[in-house]
Parts: sequence; C-alpha cells; structure tokens
Amino acid sequence: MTDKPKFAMYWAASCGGCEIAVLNIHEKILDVDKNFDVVFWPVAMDAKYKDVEKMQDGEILLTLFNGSIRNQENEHIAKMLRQKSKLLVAFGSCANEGCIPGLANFYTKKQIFDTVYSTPTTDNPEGTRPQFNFEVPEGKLSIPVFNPVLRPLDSVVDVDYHISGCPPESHQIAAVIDVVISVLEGKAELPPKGTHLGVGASTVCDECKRKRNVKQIKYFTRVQEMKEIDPELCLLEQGLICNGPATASGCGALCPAAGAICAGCYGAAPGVLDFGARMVSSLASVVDEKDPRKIDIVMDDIADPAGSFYRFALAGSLLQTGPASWTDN
Amino acid sequence: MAVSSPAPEEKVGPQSFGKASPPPGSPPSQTAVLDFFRSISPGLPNIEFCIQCGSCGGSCPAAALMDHTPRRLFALIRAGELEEVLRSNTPWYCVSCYFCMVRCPQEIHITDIMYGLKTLAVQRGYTRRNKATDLSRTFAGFIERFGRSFDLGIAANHYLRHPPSDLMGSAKMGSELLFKGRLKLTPNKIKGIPQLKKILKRAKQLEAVL
Amino acid sequence: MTDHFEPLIIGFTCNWCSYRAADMAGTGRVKYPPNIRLVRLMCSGRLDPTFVLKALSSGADGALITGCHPGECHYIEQNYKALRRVHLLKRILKPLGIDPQRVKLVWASAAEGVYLAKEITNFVEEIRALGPLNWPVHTHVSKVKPRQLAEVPR
Amino acid sequence: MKYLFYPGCSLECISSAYYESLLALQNKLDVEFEEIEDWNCCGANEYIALHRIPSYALIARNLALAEQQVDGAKTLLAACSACYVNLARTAKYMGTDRELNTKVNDALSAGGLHYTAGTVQVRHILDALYKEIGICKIKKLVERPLTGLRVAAYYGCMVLRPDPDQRWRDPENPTALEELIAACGAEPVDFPLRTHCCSGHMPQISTEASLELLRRLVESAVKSGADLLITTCPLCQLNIDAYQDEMNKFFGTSYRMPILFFTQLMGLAFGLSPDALAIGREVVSSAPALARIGVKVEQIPPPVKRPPKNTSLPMPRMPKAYGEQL
Amino acid sequence: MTETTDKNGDHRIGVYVCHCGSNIAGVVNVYETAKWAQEHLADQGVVVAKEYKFMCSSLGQKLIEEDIKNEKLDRVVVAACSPHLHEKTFRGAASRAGLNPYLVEMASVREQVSWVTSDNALATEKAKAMISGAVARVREHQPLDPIQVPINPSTLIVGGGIAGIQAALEIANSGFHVYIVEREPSIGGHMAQFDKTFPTLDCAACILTPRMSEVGMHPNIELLTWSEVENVEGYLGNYSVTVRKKARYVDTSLCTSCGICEQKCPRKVIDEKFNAGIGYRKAIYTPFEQAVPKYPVLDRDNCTYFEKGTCKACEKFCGPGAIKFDDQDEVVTLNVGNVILATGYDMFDARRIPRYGYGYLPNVFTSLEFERMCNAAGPTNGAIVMRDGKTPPKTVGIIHCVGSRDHKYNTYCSSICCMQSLKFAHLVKERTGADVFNFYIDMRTAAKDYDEFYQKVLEEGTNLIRGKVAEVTDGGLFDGLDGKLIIQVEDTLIGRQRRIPVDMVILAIALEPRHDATYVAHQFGISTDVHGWFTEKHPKLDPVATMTDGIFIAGCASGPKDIPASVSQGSAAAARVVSYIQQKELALEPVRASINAEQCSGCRICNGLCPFNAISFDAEKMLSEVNQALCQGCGTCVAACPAGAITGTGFTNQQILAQIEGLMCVPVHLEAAQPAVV
Repeated sequence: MTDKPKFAMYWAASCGGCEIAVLNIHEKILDVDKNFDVVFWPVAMDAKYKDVEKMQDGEILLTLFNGSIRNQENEHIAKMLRQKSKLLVAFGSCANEGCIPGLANFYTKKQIFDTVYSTPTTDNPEGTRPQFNFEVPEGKLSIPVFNPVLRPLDSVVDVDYHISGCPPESHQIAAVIDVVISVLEGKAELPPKGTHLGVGASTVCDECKRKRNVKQIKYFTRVQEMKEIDPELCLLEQGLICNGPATASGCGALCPAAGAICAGCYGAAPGVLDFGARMVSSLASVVDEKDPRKIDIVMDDIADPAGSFYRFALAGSLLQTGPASWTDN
Repeated sequence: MAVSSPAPEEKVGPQSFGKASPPPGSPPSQTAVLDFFRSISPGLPNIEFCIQCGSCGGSCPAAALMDHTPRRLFALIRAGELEEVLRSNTPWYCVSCYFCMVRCPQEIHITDIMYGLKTLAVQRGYTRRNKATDLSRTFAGFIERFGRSFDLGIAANHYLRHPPSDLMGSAKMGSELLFKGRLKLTPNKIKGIPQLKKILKRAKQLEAVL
Repeated sequence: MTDHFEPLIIGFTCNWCSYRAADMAGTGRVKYPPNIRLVRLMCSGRLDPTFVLKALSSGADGALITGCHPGECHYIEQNYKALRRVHLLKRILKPLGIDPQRVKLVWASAAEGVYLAKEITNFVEEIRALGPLNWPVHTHVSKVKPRQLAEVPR
Repeated sequence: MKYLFYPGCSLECISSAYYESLLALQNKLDVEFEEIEDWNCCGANEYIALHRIPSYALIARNLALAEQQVDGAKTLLAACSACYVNLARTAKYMGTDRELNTKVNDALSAGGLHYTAGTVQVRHILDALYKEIGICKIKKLVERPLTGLRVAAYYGCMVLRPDPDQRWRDPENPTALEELIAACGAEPVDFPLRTHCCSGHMPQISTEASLELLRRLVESAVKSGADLLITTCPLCQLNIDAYQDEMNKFFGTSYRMPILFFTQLMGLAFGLSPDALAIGREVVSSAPALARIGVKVEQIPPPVKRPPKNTSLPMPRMPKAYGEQL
Repeated sequence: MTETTDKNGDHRIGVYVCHCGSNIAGVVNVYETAKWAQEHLADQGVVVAKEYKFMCSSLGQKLIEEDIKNEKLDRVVVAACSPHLHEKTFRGAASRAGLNPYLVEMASVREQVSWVTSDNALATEKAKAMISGAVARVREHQPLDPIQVPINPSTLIVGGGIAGIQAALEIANSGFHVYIVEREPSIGGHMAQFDKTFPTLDCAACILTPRMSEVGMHPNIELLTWSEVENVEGYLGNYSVTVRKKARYVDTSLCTSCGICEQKCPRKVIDEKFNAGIGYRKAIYTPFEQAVPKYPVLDRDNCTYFEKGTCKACEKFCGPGAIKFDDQDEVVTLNVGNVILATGYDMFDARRIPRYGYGYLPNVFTSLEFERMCNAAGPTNGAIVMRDGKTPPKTVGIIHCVGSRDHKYNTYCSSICCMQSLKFAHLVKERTGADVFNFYIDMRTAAKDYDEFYQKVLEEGTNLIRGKVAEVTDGGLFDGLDGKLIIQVEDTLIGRQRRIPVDMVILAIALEPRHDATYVAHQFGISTDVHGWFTEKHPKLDPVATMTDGIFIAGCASGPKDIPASVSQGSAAAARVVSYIQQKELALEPVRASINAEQCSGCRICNGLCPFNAISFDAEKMLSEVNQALCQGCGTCVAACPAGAITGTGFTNQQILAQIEGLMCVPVHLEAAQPAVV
C-alpha cells in the first residue's frame, strides 16, 4: 500500500472544471488508484494541510496543481507542495497563465473589493470588508491575505511540467498518466523539464478544418451581431476575433468546428512570449486600411481588445497587470 | 485673428494684419497674412497656395469693372498693401457667380474671401458711398426691419440715392411688374422679428470681439 | 531612489530612414538627451508589439517607434503595418492603466536628423511628465524560457 | 415623399410664378413641400457684405427652425439658387469650422434657438427632382409632350456652384435641365452660355455691365435657335425677363426671348393649364413660343442630292454618360 | 530565449571600444567603459575588452583578428561608429580571422552617444548600456552565409518607345539577348507620332526610324509586338514572365508586308490610337509607314468578315496567303534575369475640362491631335487646317497646363508642354503665318538650348499671354466674329481680363501615368506614387532602379520627361542591367525570413503582407513558404506570424529581445544626472 508512489492534486484559484476533466478519463482513474497512493486531493477526499506538512521533501511523486495564485494561502500551499513533490505539474490554464480569474488583473485590489462588497447587488449596508487579522475575545483570527496581483503557478514556484487547457482535454490527461506509469515501470523516459504536455508545435488553425484565404480584414464584428456564420469559411475572415491563429494546438480545434471563436485557452504557441502581442501584431497587420482615421474606425469594432486578446493569458503575459496593482497593497 | 478688434493698437492703420504693423515698405510676415485670411473667411481659404495664374480674373464676369482683378488683390495683400485692397471696388462688383472658385487650380475659396474683404472694408470705414455698398445697406436695413426683403422698397430706396441711367425705362419696367402682380406695395413681416433682432444683436457683438 | 526621475526609453528604428536619421543627427552634432537607447530593425514593419511590452515590463518608461514616412517605406508599404500595430497596441495598454502616450510613433526620413533629435527630446520630456512606470523587477522570471514540446502521444 | 421647403423672398411676389407652378406640381409628383414656419430672408449676397457672423446667424436661424420641424423628412429644399447656396454653405461651414459654429450658435441662443450641424440636408429643387424623383418618373407623368418646342436650358450660377456638398458631377457641364426638357418632349438646344452669369445684382450697380452680360446670354440663346429659355433661379429670370427691353434699347437690338421657370415647363408637359402655372406673368411674353406646343410640324424630307465630298476630320467621340468613366 | 542558460560563459566574446581619435574618447570615458565591460559582462561571456585609437585602421582590425585567433573568440562586439560606415570593415576582419562575419555586432557609440550627448558622465553610461545591449544581442547571433543567385543573361524590356528602344540597343550591342514586349502593333511609341522635336526641330521620324529598323534587324533582339505581359514570377536574375501574343490574323512567317491587304480592305475606321482620332485607317492595317515590324494587324472588332461572315477581301488579294482568320492568341513564357519597364505615359483626356470646349467645339484640338496634323505623314499630310479639313486658321490659341498643375486633375507639372507649345507656335507661324497666342502660367524652358528656342519664338512675333485660360467659348460674340472661338483669360501682366477671338485652339494636355500603371506595378512588385508614376529606388541617386532588385524603369514611366531625358534613362537602365549580367552570380545579404513548417498553421495571415510576393501558400500541405531570393528581409511577416513560426535571420526575436534586456541593465544614472536636457 504505502510502497505505491504518492499522488496529489490541489486546486488554488480555479473553478473546479479541471477536476471534472480528470474524472472524465473514466476507468483510467482506476489505473491512477492502482498505481498511486492518493495522499492529498481536497476535492475528492478529506485531507489536512498538516498531513502534507508532515511528509518528507519530495515524498509525493506527482502533484497536479490547478488554479492560479490569488491569495497567500494559495501561495503557501504552492510552495509547500513544491517542496514535498518530485514532479509538480501546472495543470490547466489557471495554473499556467491565469485564465479567467486572471482577468481580475485589469483591476486593482480596491476595485475588486468595491465590486464584490459594495455594489447594489450586494446586501452589505455597513460596507464591511474582510479583515485579514481580526481581534476577538477568544483571540486572534486571520484569513489568507488577498494578493494585489493574481499570478500563475510558475511565477511563484518552479514547475516541472505544464498541461494546458481550460480544462485540459481528458484524453491528454489520460496520456500523461500513461506516460508517468510507464516511466514508473521503467518503460519510458521522462520528457525534459518544462515540457508542455499535450500541446502541439503549431496553433489551432493547424487543426481547424475551415477554409481560409489571404487575410484582408475590413471590419470586425461579434457573433451576436451577425445574421449568419458561413460554416465553411475561416471565422477571422468573417470578422470574428478568433484567437485560433495564436493559440497552441492540441485541443483539436473544437470551438471553431462548432462555429464558436477560439478563445485561446491552450495558451500561446511554443516559443511565444506574449499571447496578446501576437494577436495584436497579426490582426493589425491584416487590417485593410492605411488612413489612420479609417484604421481607428475599423479598430473601434473590437469591443474589448485587451479582454479578447488576453482572455486567458493576462496573468501570464509580459505585463501581467496594470502598474496600479503593483503599488497597491 | 484680431483683425477687426476694437482695441486701439489694432487701429494703427490698414497695414495692420492684427499683428504690429511692419515698418513701411517691408512686407508683412506671411503667417500674419494667412491668419488674416483665415479670420475673414470660414473654413480653410487655401490662399497660401495662390500661384497667380489668373483663372479667377479670367473667369470673372465683372472683371471689366474691377480696378484690380481678384488675383491682383491677393498679390497686394501678400505685399502688405491692405489699404489699397480695402479701397478697391473689386469685392463690391463680385456677383457671387463662383466661377473663380470652381475653376481655381489651387481650390482657393475666392468668393468667400471677397465677402470677407467687403465686411472688413465696411468695418474699417473704407466704403465710399458707392452704389454697391448702398444697395447692400438698403437691403440689410429692410431685412433687419422686416425679416424679409421688400423689392419695391429696396428699389425705390436705392433709385432715390442713385437714379438709374434711363429712368423712364425702369419706371416702365416697374409698372409692368406691378401690373403683372410681381411687386407688392407693402412688405411682408415675419413673426419672429424680436427674436431675429436679438440674434443679430448678439451676432454683431461676437463679430466685434472676433 | 532620489526624487529626480530620469526616464529610460527604448527606441525602435528603421534601418533605412530613422536609423540613418540618428546617424545624421550625430554627424550634425545635434544634441539630445541620453535617455533613449535605439534598437535597429530592418523596417518599422518588423516592430513586434512583444518588443514594446518587453521593454516596458523590464524597466523602460516609454517606447519610441520610428519609421519612414507613409508612402516612403523602403519596403513599399510595411510602415503602414507598424502604424496599425501601434494603434491596436495602444488600445490594449489603456485598460491596463498604462498611458498610451508612453508609446509613440514618429515618421522620420533619413534626412530628418534634426527633426528626429527634436522628437526624441520632446518624447523624453513627455515621459518625464508622465513619471516613472517602474515596473516591478520580480515579474519577469522564467517568462522567457521557450516552451518545449512533449514527445508523449497526443 | 415629404420635404422641408424654404421658398425665399423672391418667390413671395417677384417670382410668384415659380412658387405657384411649383406647388401645382406637388400632387402630380406626389411630393409634399412643408414650408418652414416663419422663415426669414437669407440675406442674398448683400447682408454678408456688411457683417460676417450676423449673416451666418441670419441664415442659420432658418436651419435651426428647420431642425425643429425635422420629422422623417430632413431634406430642406430651396427654390432660389441664392438661398440654396447660402443655406448649403452655412450648413457646411457649421460642420467644418468649429469657431464659426460656436459663435453662430451663441448668437442663435440669444433667440432661444440652436442648430446642430448635419441635422438638415440642404438641396436645390432641381437637384431633388433630378436625383430623388428622377427623370424616368417625370417622363411617365408627361401627358402633353411639348414636341417641337426648342428650349434652351439656363442654369445660372449658384445652383451649380460652388456646390458645397458635391451634388453635381460637373459644375460646368450639367445635364439635368436638358434631360428634363427632353423628358417633357421638347428639344433641348445647345446653349453655350447656360452656366454663365445673369449679372446678378449688377443692374442696380452698373447697368451697362449687366446689360452687356444679358446681351451675351440672350444673343447666344437666340443664335442657338431656342424658342424660349427656362431657368432655375428667380434672379436670372428677373434679369433676363425684365431688363430685356432696356437691353434692346441700349444695344439697338430687338430680341424677344421669353424665359420661364423649369417648373412651368414641366407643368405644361404634365397637362396643367397655363394660368394654373402662372404663365403670362413674364414681361417678355412666352405666348408666341408656346403657340407651337401640340402643333405637329411637318417633317419635310431633305432633298436627295449627293452631298459634297466630306473632307472633314472626325470629331472626338463623346461617351453617353461621360462622368461615369472619369 | 533571451535569458541565457549559461551564466558561465559558454561564449567567448571580445569587446572593442574605439576612440575614433577624440570623436568618441573626447566625450565617453573609453578606458572606464572597456574596463566595465570586462568586469560586469564577464558572466555574459566577455573574455576580452579593449579600447584602441582607431579600430577601423588596419592596426585596429589586426588587433581584433589576433584576439579572435589567440583568445578563441566566437563573438565580437565593436563599439565605434554607425554600422552603416564600418560594419563591412569589421565583418571583413572577422572572416579573415576565420570567424563567420555575421557573428560581429556594432554599437554606434559615436553617432548615437559621443556626438549627441552633452554630459560626459551620462554619455559614458549610455555607451556602457549600448555595449551590454550589443553583447546580449551578439550572444544570439548565428553564423550565416550570403545567398548566391545566378543571373540569367537575357533581359525583358516592356514598352517599345524611345526609352525602351535605346535600352534594348545598348544591351543587345553589348552582346546579350533582349526581348521587347510592345502592346501596339509596332514599336516607336509616342515619338513616332510626332512631327518635329524641340528644340532642334529635326523630324522625329528621321531620327527614330533608323533606330527602329536597327532594333527590327538586330540578332540579339526579339520583338513581341501586339503582345502584353500576363504574369510575372521569380526574382532578381531569374524572372519568368508569361506574355500573351494577341492574335494578328496575319501569318508573319508568310507575310511580305506588301500592303495590298490594306489597300483592298473596304472598311475605314477612325484611327483612335496612332492618329489620335483625327485620321482614318483600314480594318487591317500597319499603324504607319515605317512601322517595325511592318506586318499588318487585323482589327477584329471592325472587320466586316468577323461581323457579317463575308468579305475576306484581304484574303483574296493576299499573294502568299498570309491572312489567317482562325489565328489564336498565343501565350509564351520568357525566362529573363532583369526587366526594364519603359511603359511610357497616357495623354490627359481634355473632355474632363468642359470649359475648354474640347469635344463639342470642333476647332479645339489636343496637342497630340495637332502633332499628327503637323506630321507630313499624318491625316492632313502636314497641312495645318481646322476641323473642316481645308481652311487654314488665321489665329491660333495655344493653351498650356491643360490638366497639369491643377488640384482637380494633376497637381504636377508635365514639364514638356511649355516647349511643345512653343514648338507648335513656331510650326503654325512657319506653315500658316497665322497669329499665335500662347497662354501660359509659368514658362518653363530649363534645358540645353530650350530658352534659346523660346527667344526664337518670341522673335517670330508670337503673342505670349501670362494667364490660365478661364474658358473657350463660341457664345456671346459681337457680330462679325461668328465661327470664331473666344478665349477668355486674365492677362495677369496687365491685370485685365481679355477675350481673344481665335480660329483654332490647341490644348497642351498633361502627361498622365498609364491607366493600368498600378496594375503593372503590382505585377512586377514595385510601387507607384500618388499619381501612379513608378517610384524610383532613389529619385536622385538611383533614378532607374526600383525597390525590387532586377526591375528597372526608364522614360516617362516614372514621370513626365522629354526625349533626351528618356533616352539617357534608357541607356542608364541598360548599363545597370549589363553590370548585373556581367557579375553572372549575385550575393544577397542573408537577412531573410523563413517559415518553420512544423510550427506553421497555414492561417494565411502572412500571405498578403509581402509586397514582393515572396510568401506563397501550399494548399496541399496547408503551409506558407518564403521564397528566399524574393524576400528582402524587412521582417514584417516575422512580426506578424501569430504562431511565431517565422524567423528572420539577423534580426530574430531572440536577438532583439536580448538586446532590449541588455540595454536595460544600465539605468540612466541618477548620480550622474544633471537634467540631461539640451
């Protein structure tokens, strides 16, 4: 029993979708149970931080860490798990580049709290705000401090492998587990550190079946503003802001196939530094205008440029957040 | 821009383009000239582009009567001879046929500039009692009084000051028009006269501080 | 840090016009503040927004992008691409609370050394007025490692 | 179709014929001209000679009133060319010259009015008839083709120039009236001076000069073999009509070139009675010319004899709708 | 990428700081700088850092070479002047020492530091920053080899006007093969239509015809008349151009060009082309007597046979039976190394200015019509007559600048019209003795003997009136002037309006770019200016080359020119081409883009971005590819590729990002700073 290598999975700031994706590997989950001793998985089983604290360094073989680092608790556990595990895998978009929670980086801590605790929809007459350290007769209470900036896992601790996606495709999770197992059985070598598992060399367009022409964009639009979508033609050429061209392949271009734009959950393509910059650069290049005024007219069609180009990658981008957040505490 | 400003230093004589007037003989700064034109004509008059080709003077139906052709006026203004320009009868003979404006290879708003020069000449008191100014004054008077023009009144008024060359002819014509019901004996008056008066009063103040 | 703030600006120049304009400024001994450091590109069309973001996120207070005047591009029309990229880039900087004026596009032909020097001087002053961006240094860790590929089946 | 309508002072009496004939066309063309409440004179070219801002304010008052009346119909039609140009220019400059805009609106506000640039489209009647209603429709409406009547189209200046909103393909080579004449079944003659100046207000300033200009017009019209002139501008009509006698006296000529408004001609073609169109108010009577209407002139076939050897060089060919290919 | 995995200096980099006499050392503390580099950049792999008086001197170069050998340097940074001055020099030094020249990077501390910075301390700091930037950059450099392309010795010349003819002869005479593609049935261009040429007044035909026949007979020249370029592919040295030879309906191998067909053809049509519309030709015709080649062309649209199916007169009378009604267009492909575009100009359409009456006033002529009229071989055999074809004019008005120098038409000056109009004035005087009025805005006679000609015309008593003509009309005349044209103009020199009656008006119409100039420019991957003239590589220093290597321009294709200018441009272009051909092979800077096939997703975003058509899309593999030889290395596609699949050698992301980080690592020193504003 205990000779089995130990497996852990943790969720920091995330939605839980990744766990569901893990369960979606169906009977393969039994292999996990067969080959691993699951020591820590808050979503699936009862476990205490102190149990983990007790462990030796590197006692856990494989930790799938999903969710981004929003508060000091996340940060603390991330560091602890790093210490206790041989292989720490940033699992899912949140852990890799901040994902949707990362969009909070457009705002300062103050703005976020204002939105959460004192908007008309919140019943909070006294405008109570969380007190991170609070004196009560019984003694001192403290809750995890909320960091001004949400950060992906790898800007807090060193990460061995990445698995992209929001959530990662289940067949890829299964594949990863197979690899680890075969490594355990000495049948295979571990891929080099820092590898992005399940990600293709190219981008979503590579897997996308839609037919495409030389791009010359005269206007941008949004799905809800369109009468009908050409089922054959590249979405970008129909004026929709599809992040496919810049998003790493591996998902099988599911969204474009279904007529929805690629939101970019698989993150930037290999070797790319900043997701948004790629979209900015490529889209701007193919806008078919030369007159500054006309250019602005076309670009006014892009409802929320930063939001659409950084929907998943903001916290993982070069800038990560606005200057205000850095100074804010 | 302070062309027609009432401020005393602006009254240093016609040479002034609103800037301090240059020593005699020396040409004014061309930027001052441009500001001057912008100030008397709406939009961009393009005057800086004039190549003195004479399309305007060539096209002008009234050129024969003018002491300077429009082209010449622009040259004079550039040379700082504003006084001569304002004394010139050219703008007053402009019949606003706009030939010059559509034919100008440099797309200069000549007709607008002519209007501008007229107003300036009036404001600076250069208008001798010539027929044209009087006609304008009479006309304006009726408008300000009634809000509409009043042909018979204007004609009568004007011909009293400047009897037509052949009085009989005009009289005959007048009576004929009258007979054909094309002349009214009483002016029409608009309801909004007070309103109109207010508007024009305010406008004139604004003009003054321009 | 003293209260005195000296902006640090990265300038991107086109090999055919603005870089030569910089040479021209040099040969003409036209003085301008040393706060700018130029990077040579073959064409303003090579300007990748990543460069600007990289500069800003690693300590620059502003970025100056220079290229041939519209219609004079050595590569016929690539400077228009730069123009459009800068337009869009400014639009993503704004929501992040970065003043778009920290990125400036200037057309300067190979002959306009004096003009370029003037523009640089102005820009330095503009940035000085905007104040330091002082991006925290700790942000760029491991951001620049290339993503390696898995040999695992996909 | 409904239009805002600015008649202008001259249509009130001196060119009442224009006004009445125009109104007479209304139900034929099923359009409705909604006159601007309590409009005021546009100041012609006289008021602007004295004051700049006030003259624009004077004109803008009409625009402001029109703006209040805007409902669905935002096109403001002017019949008089001078009024048209004044209104159109002001509307344009209110949009392009911020300084003027603020000043004029400041002035208007003194009278409790305001004009927002761009709310009203100013067009000339001819422009609207030609572009919006269209020659085809007009052709259909013709009941009594004016066959055999040779008509010279006289545009005058301001309907074509300066053309602030680029309504015409070519301000020096228009075809609208000619097409209209043809549509009415009459024969448009080649009248070289059709866009030239009628001498405007010159009769009051320098009679001789104006008479010379008038002579050129009338003479060229006669040479071109026209039975009558039609025009779009009250002042043109007045000058050519009323001063013709004086002109004849001055030059010792004896021309009788009648001039009507194009609306009157259309009315005739639409089968309206002459007095419904106020024909007869012109000084130089058009009766002799109009006597030919409806009368079929016999086409005598030309004598069949060998024409002299044609040594002439070919003319450059004019494409039909020339502007299109430019 | 930029963050280097090897802090322990796997690279061995040498840094060399030049004093440039006192140019640099006078402001920048070169000793401190070199020392600083040695110490602070050691972790970047700097093993040597030296300063020297003149790095570009042979001794300075030696110094570097020695170090490369002894210190086993694998990268070199030279902090000196602008790379535009001495990059080649130091690259040379490197390669002599056996180091790939592209592993050298320069920091321009003279132009960008010492010469432009007033404060020495700050200057030194900036110099350090630039060196560290250069070091960081050079770490990412890769060894490169220049791209060698062979030059195909034959040349294509588009357009058989005088410029094209000149270029063709020059090249052919230097022993290389030339193709001339001409749209019309014969070469000769506009010049063939003219009568006399200013200022010498020798007849155009007399000087042109010999050259045309020389072209026709030259063993090295292959003529493709009545043909148009369809498609262009390839790059400097290796263009392949497909040309459509339009059906001539005449078998040139059989035709003896006896001209019987033309005599017998019953169909007379207006000659819009060669006779500018004032003459006639037959449906089967050779445009003019001295045409080269002399074979006739059958004008299908006007041929009775093609309309009605009968006639065939030409066929009946043609001895050798050369008429070929079933002739078809033929498409041929030419492989050439260079292309010269001598496509010439179109004439302004005077009907666009109705107030000058061209088109409805019979006696208003355009300059080209008048040239044809003067031409002894023209429709009137050189007689100057009015539109009726017999009456000579008594007074002639010549209007300059028609369609030129006017914001509504063409803003530029057509440059030839002044001289042409003066020539007309002379010819009219000479042949009819009529009074001549020239209406000009400015008289532009700036070339050898031109002003002398002006004097001569003045001497002949021509009336020169300075003023742009307002209108030409036949209306509103006094008696006795019937049939005359009135030219209304302001005589700006007396400041009065004049109405001048004349019999005949000649409009000196503007020269305009060919109607299809922009299309042609796109075909050949070159650019046009706002008007549509082809743009030169440099208006002064390289007027016959374009931005695309191997494509040259000559004559009026790049703007209005007179005959001497066009001819000299023809020769110039030829010289440039020959120099390329004689190099046989050309080395191109290896600054090129290339696409990583594995990373390319085939999104086709880059496809439209290359003005040189270097990027093509492979629909099979769904991949885009860059043609190395066509690529000019601007890097636009590199920056645009959303997948980061395109790399641009010499300016890779790694290199630039590294440089940025390097530049950043020395802040603008606050201690040093007196506010550094000039």
